[in-house]
Amino acid sequence: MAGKLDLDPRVVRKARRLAARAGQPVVDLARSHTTVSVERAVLRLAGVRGADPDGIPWVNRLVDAVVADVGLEHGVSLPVFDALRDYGDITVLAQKAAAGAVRFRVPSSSHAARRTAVKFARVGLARVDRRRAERDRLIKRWGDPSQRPWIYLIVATGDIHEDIPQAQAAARAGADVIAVIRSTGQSLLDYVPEGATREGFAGTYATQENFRLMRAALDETSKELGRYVRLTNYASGLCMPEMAVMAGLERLDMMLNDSMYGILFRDINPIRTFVDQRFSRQVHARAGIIINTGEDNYLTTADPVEAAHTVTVSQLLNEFFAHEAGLADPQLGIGHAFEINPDVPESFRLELAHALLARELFPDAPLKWMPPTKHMTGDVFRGNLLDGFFNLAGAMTGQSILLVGMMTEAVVTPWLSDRDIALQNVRYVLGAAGNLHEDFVPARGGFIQRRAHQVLGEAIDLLDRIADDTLLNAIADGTFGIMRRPADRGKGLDGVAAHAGDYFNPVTELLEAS
Amino acid sequence: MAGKLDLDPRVVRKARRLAARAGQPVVDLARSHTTVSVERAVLRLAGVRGADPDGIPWVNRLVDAVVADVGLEHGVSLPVFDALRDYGDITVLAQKAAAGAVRFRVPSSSHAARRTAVKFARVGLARVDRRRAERDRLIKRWGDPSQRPWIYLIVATGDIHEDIPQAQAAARAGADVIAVIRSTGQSLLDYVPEGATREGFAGTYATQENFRLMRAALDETSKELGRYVRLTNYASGLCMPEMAVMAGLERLDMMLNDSMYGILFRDINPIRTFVDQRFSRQVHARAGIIINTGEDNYLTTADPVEAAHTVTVSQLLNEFFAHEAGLADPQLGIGHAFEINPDVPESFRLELAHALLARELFPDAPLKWMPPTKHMTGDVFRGNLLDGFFNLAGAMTGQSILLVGMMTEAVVTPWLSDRDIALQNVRYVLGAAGNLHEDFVPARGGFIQRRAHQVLGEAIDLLDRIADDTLLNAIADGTFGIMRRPADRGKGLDGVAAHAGDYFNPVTELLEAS
Amino acid sequence: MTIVRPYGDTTGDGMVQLSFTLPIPYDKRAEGAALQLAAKMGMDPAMLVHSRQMGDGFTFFVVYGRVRHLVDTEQVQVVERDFPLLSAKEVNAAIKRGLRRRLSVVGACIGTDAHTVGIDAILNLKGIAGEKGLESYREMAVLNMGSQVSVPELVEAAREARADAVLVSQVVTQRDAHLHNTRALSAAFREALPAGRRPLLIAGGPRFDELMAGELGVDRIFGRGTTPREVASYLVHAVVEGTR
Amino acid sequence: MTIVRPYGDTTGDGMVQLSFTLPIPYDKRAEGAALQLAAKMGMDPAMLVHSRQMGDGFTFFVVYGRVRHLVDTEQVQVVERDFPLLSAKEVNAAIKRGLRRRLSVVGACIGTDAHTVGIDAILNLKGIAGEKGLESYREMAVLNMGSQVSVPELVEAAREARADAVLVSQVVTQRDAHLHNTRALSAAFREALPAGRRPLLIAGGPRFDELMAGELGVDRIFGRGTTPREVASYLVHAVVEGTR
Ligand code: B12
Ligand code: B12
Ligand SMILES: Cc1ncc(COP(=O)(O)O)c(C=O)c1O
Ligand SMILES: Cc1ncc(COP(=O)(O)O)c(C=O)c1O
Repeated sequence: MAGKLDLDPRVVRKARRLAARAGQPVVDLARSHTTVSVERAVLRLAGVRGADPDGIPWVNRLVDAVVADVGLEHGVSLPVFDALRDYGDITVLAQKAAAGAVRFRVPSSSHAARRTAVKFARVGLARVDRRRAERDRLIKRWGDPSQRPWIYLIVATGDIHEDIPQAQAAARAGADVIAVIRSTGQSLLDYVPEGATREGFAGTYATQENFRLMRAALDETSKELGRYVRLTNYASGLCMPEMAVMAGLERLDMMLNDSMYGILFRDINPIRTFVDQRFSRQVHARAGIIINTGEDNYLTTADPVEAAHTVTVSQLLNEFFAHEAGLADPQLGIGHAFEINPDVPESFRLELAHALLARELFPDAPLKWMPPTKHMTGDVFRGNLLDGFFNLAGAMTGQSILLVGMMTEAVVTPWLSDRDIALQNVRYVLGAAGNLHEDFVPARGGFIQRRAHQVLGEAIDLLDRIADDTLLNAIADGTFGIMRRPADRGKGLDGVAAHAGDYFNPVTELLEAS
Repeated sequence: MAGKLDLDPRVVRKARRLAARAGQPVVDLARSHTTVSVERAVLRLAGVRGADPDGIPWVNRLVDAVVADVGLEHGVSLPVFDALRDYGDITVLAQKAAAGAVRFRVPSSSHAARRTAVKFARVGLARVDRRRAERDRLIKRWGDPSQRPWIYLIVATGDIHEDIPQAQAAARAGADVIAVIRSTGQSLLDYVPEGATREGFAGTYATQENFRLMRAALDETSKELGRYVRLTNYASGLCMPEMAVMAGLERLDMMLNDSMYGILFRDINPIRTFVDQRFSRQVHARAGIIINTGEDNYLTTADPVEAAHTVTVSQLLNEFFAHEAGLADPQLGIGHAFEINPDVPESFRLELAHALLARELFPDAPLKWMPPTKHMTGDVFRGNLLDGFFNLAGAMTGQSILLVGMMTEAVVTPWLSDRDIALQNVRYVLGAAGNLHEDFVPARGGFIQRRAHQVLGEAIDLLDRIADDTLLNAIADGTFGIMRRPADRGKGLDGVAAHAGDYFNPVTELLEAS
Repeated sequence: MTIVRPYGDTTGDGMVQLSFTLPIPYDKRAEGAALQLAAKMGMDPAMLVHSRQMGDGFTFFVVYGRVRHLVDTEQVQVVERDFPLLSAKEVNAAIKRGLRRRLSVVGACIGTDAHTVGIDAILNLKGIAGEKGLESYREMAVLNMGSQVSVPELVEAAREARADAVLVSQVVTQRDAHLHNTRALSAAFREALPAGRRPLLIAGGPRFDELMAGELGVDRIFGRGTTPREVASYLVHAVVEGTR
Repeated sequence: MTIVRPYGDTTGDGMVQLSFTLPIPYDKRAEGAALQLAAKMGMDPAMLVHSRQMGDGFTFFVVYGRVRHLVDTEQVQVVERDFPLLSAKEVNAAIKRGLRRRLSVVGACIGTDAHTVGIDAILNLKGIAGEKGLESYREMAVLNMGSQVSVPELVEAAREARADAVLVSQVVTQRDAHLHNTRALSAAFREALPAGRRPLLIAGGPRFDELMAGELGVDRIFGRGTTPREVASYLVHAVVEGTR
């Protein structure tokens, strides 16, 4: 695939260098701060389970209690594992703490607490490791999809018990990856709901139990089909780190996880997001999970032609942050989308140029290719046509993961029949023209090459400016998705703290040691 | 466009040589026979108009009377123009003849009759010439479509007065060419109905008055749009030569006119067809009309992959016959179609190979590209998608005339909204990907080149066999469209006669002199 | 289960999609008119999700919404196959045993219809969907007259061939051509031959309503996706076993 | 003309297209069930042109056919624009003249809805379809609170800003989220403020039924394709001219 655009390797190296320069201050920030959700994630890994009768998880109650007593800046691990000596069971400790029966302190001699914390964290990570090994085993047994791109389908009934049969039906009809969309409100909840749920709006709550139920159902179907069907959810929103842990514990295979989506589209505080982000990616790295970044979203608010280079910039940043957090290239489901107004002249060739640029910039990443949404209308006949051209662009540019577009995009969350029509569309395009990339050779110096070079050039200019002026300022200025998000605003800021000198986090320590 | 397939010019020349060898005996046959319809066509050019109270045209009554008296083998011109001396007006003569009041003879000294006949024929051809000049003038004034391919739409209500507003609406919505489909029964009528008609089945009767009405309506719309909108009908069936004359007289711009369609799909006698064919093409040549050949039809009865080479053979034969009849390359709307089962692996690339082969074999012909019909089903969503890929293949291979496919192909003759959806489809594809051919470079020795070479090779083998065994035998054997049509069977054979030594046809004489 | 509703993405949601054109230009009132039609069709609530004016005086609409109607699967009327599906061998054996002569079949596209692919699929050797056509049955004598056969020609041929069954295909349906032609067929046979000597009349084509056989005066109608074996089995049932 | 019918290709033909899924596996009976539904919707004749089983227990159908229903365009109910469409200049002048202070507007996506593109199109400078948003009107003071704003927050902000009008957007409609949220909004404002001091309540989004304003307790609903000028003109009409 590589080489169709004649990209100059020196220019590409320069782009990466600039991305690193722009990203490093944010990494430094992330390394020197913690958040309530990072701490809760640690406790989840350490084995705290369940929720109080109001549905508030014990991890939340426990972290709140610790913070109330000693603040967040030391991390909760030392206070908690120090206190654990007197309780034995960590969930029991959480319950007592919630009842106000525990007083936490930062132990002055922290050796014992550290040792216990590391032991618990090790046990948690060992569970994650086992699930990863299990995934490898099952893929070996049942096999990977026979074709690229993998076919990625969304399920979104709001009810896990309706989702399961729909997901199974979709897998039987050809889906390689199932994503269960979350309920609209969840990303702003500062806790993770518990148990099996049936009442989401336009999506189903992400809970550990729902993860487990769906993974088990898909294992059944994978076995039946002789093909390992992957499961995706979202490590996004205020509980991003905890979602990452839950995904690792329940053998999810991919997670939507973007460095800026929460900032831009959920108005979550930038610092909160970057801190949560780094931790969640470290966990994903360990769990062997493929992340999906969210550059597609920018193109729903910004113009996909004008703002094409912001996608490239964001991809390079996402890559830098991912590498820094320990993710390997095959785990980088870098996102981009087919969102150009179909009335724009040469729109399809522009899409090809953009998609090919991503392909050639990230040759080893399993790129995720997102379908048209913004310019889908209630004209479902036209919608199915546009989705066909999206599928074709994906095949012609060697995309890795194809999120299947629905003709009813502008109307409803997908119906059963929409999914079937969409899969027929994909099957036709891949079967009839899946190898057309062999005959697709953009002319040297022609429209497609010129456009790709232009976008890369604009991306480098922008990265240059960001590197000088800081990424946080760029975000505040509306650089991405034309959303302005200052670093001192947004949700969840009160759950962030700079590390004290004695900050301790056994999970980070283990993850960074490995 | 040329050169993408690396065709060897020597091989192409060989194919043409073989086509000439296979076609020549049929030309000889056509030159030495006449038919009732050829004779009626001469009389129409000479000015016979109107029909008897039962709707049987006076040309039919006149030819029948002549044939009854002296047979067909001399042609009707000498007997008619001999008798005309006594009547003056040729339509009056026809009416008298119908009433049994005229006795025809073959004049022994035919000088005077010949001169009159030639004079009348000249007047008729002068009218055709004037319509051609008028077309040239109007195209100059209003302009040609701004894009290739031209967009060709079908109208088929059965009622000329419903057809007209639908055709005008289609032209306003972007159609460059309007074809009025004929009623199902018409091709087997051995006369042309008269007047404006409202009662066709799945098509509207082709009458001179309907031609006139529609051309006038489209002139109005052309003026309004500042773009000359072309009109198409059928020179096909038992009255093919007369249709050609009517088209010339009423300034139609294109005519469906295939050398074998009537034989294969209407079970019309092969000799009748070839004789009618040659005459009608000579008239088209004079009238500056673009013919559309019908190779698309073979693929509805035969398998489009297995029988691909029969399309190529037929195209080469159609070209040979057309050149022989005096048509120039820009008048050869050679037909082919996107009919491969969409479930066949690589079907789209096969279509590209076939379409490109036609394009490169006939670089100067305005190729007519026909949409999927056989594998269209009641699944209209999928249908619109398939039509989109058809449009794309047309754009990628530089087709000249695009017959727009309808999502309801398998359901109904097109609805107003079907046409609108189909035109939106075309507009999207041409706007978004109309220039994709620049980036479409089949790999040397790759799938597409190999397939095109294979089809051409099979075509040459088949032409070789036909040249040895005769085209008439090939047709009898079911070579084309797997329809077996022996030369001594089929409709209309009784209207054919071998020329007597004194056969005379003033129109042929003038056309062959020019 | 006997009562069901349309299904969008949740059991019982009743969701359907509808599209149509109204002969009025686009404006708010036209949208209201479209919703009125949807309401009359039983959609409630109906969402108008797309409207597009075409030319001067027409607007195309797409509507999504819930219908109130229930579907009772027990009330469904269909022409169920009321005869056993036989193998070619069984068909031949039954004819040999039952008739002691070959079963004579005459087929054609009548009227101005020239769509022979369907009837050829039933009659010709080649067949369809992996099944060979009736010509391949040793115990059948098949005459396929091709397309655009007039009814009188067909009656004549049937008489000559002493046809046990006459099979006609009708694909063009515009202005109900298929119904007119089929009625003309049955009337002609009724007129030409006494009841006892009349061949079985079978019509086929993709847009027929199989329930209309009686109304059209034929013995049986076969629709979309018919295979030769079904027809052969029916012939045994109706001609050989005389159960028509 | 007041009575019209759907139009396929001939005036009065009544033709429509319909598609839906039934929760039953494919067989002849399922086809009959699909036709039963089409008949209940008033299609006669109905042609079943496509059926496809999905998974074990569902079948998708496409039906074409004629509906008997007539559409009476005079009976159509729509929310017609009952106020003049003003230019930005006229809007500013009318506010200046009528209120003698800036007109205060507070906008938000309420509930868990985070689709801000629609409300931004109305409020932000950038606007939509070539029209600038309300922020560009000199005589308006606009506070756009963004997405996922809770109703109590919004009430508080409206009180503080002495809002003349509160504009909320609702794009997610699954399980009628937009209706619930809008009802919650109007209830909260009714509770928090006496009738005289209550701001004008305006809801907007692509899937609202504009006729439901009364039922939902808001003053006006704007649907698909609304432009800022329409909203500004309405504000003048309802707030400045006090005609709400
Ligand atoms: C192939 C085709 C042609 C070919 C026909 C070649 C041939 N020798 O048959 C050609 C190119 C010649 C042609 C021409 C025309 N066609 Co045409 N054609 C089609 C097409 C693409 C496919 C039909 C087909 O072959 N189907 C495959 C066969 C196997 O299916 P089937 O016919 O349904 O048969 C099965 C069953 O129905 C059943 N069956 C059928 N007959 C019988 C009989 C018996 C006794 C039994 C037991 C069973 C049975 O068993 C069969 C096997 O399962 C359809 C569109 C489509 N995709 O359906 C249009 C279509 C049928 N054609 C149409 C038209 C209008 C025409 C023309 C009139 C256009 C014109 N004015 O020029 C012409 C003229 C034809 C004429 N005089 O009849 C329309 C009919 C519209 C309508 N509903 O009235 C269609 C639907 C296209 C359209 N949307 O406009 N056509
Ligand atoms: C862009 C978009 C997004 C963006 C939103 C970015 C942003 N900042 O707004 C992103 C990517 C973030 C997003 C996310 C999601 N989305 Co979204 N999204 C869309 C999309 C593609 C376009 C919407 C849009 O921007 N339209 C353009 C604007 C200008 O039009 P408009 O909103 O109709 O506004 C006009 C009028 O309605 C009116 N108007 C609107 N509001 C108001 C208010 C007032 C006061 C007035 C006067 C007028 C007015 O005026 C506007 C201008 O004309 C639609 C699909 C589609 N093509 O419609 C899906 C869609 C709306 N999304 C949907 C869903 C389900 C989601 C998610 C919940 C998915 C998930 N579970 O992850 C998430 C979460 C969002 C959440 N919490 O709400 C569904 C909703 C289904 C339903 N009917 O319930 C849709 C329909 C897609 C689908 N078929 O599934 N989405
Ligand atoms: C990276 C990312 N996270 C999350 C989401 C979904 O939103 P939320 O998790 O806020 O519901 C998306 C949108 O599809 C996304 O791209
Ligand atoms: C060359 C040619 N003639 C005629 C027709 C139409 O058939 P008829 O003129 O017999 O109605 C076709 C089919 O579209 C055709 O391709």
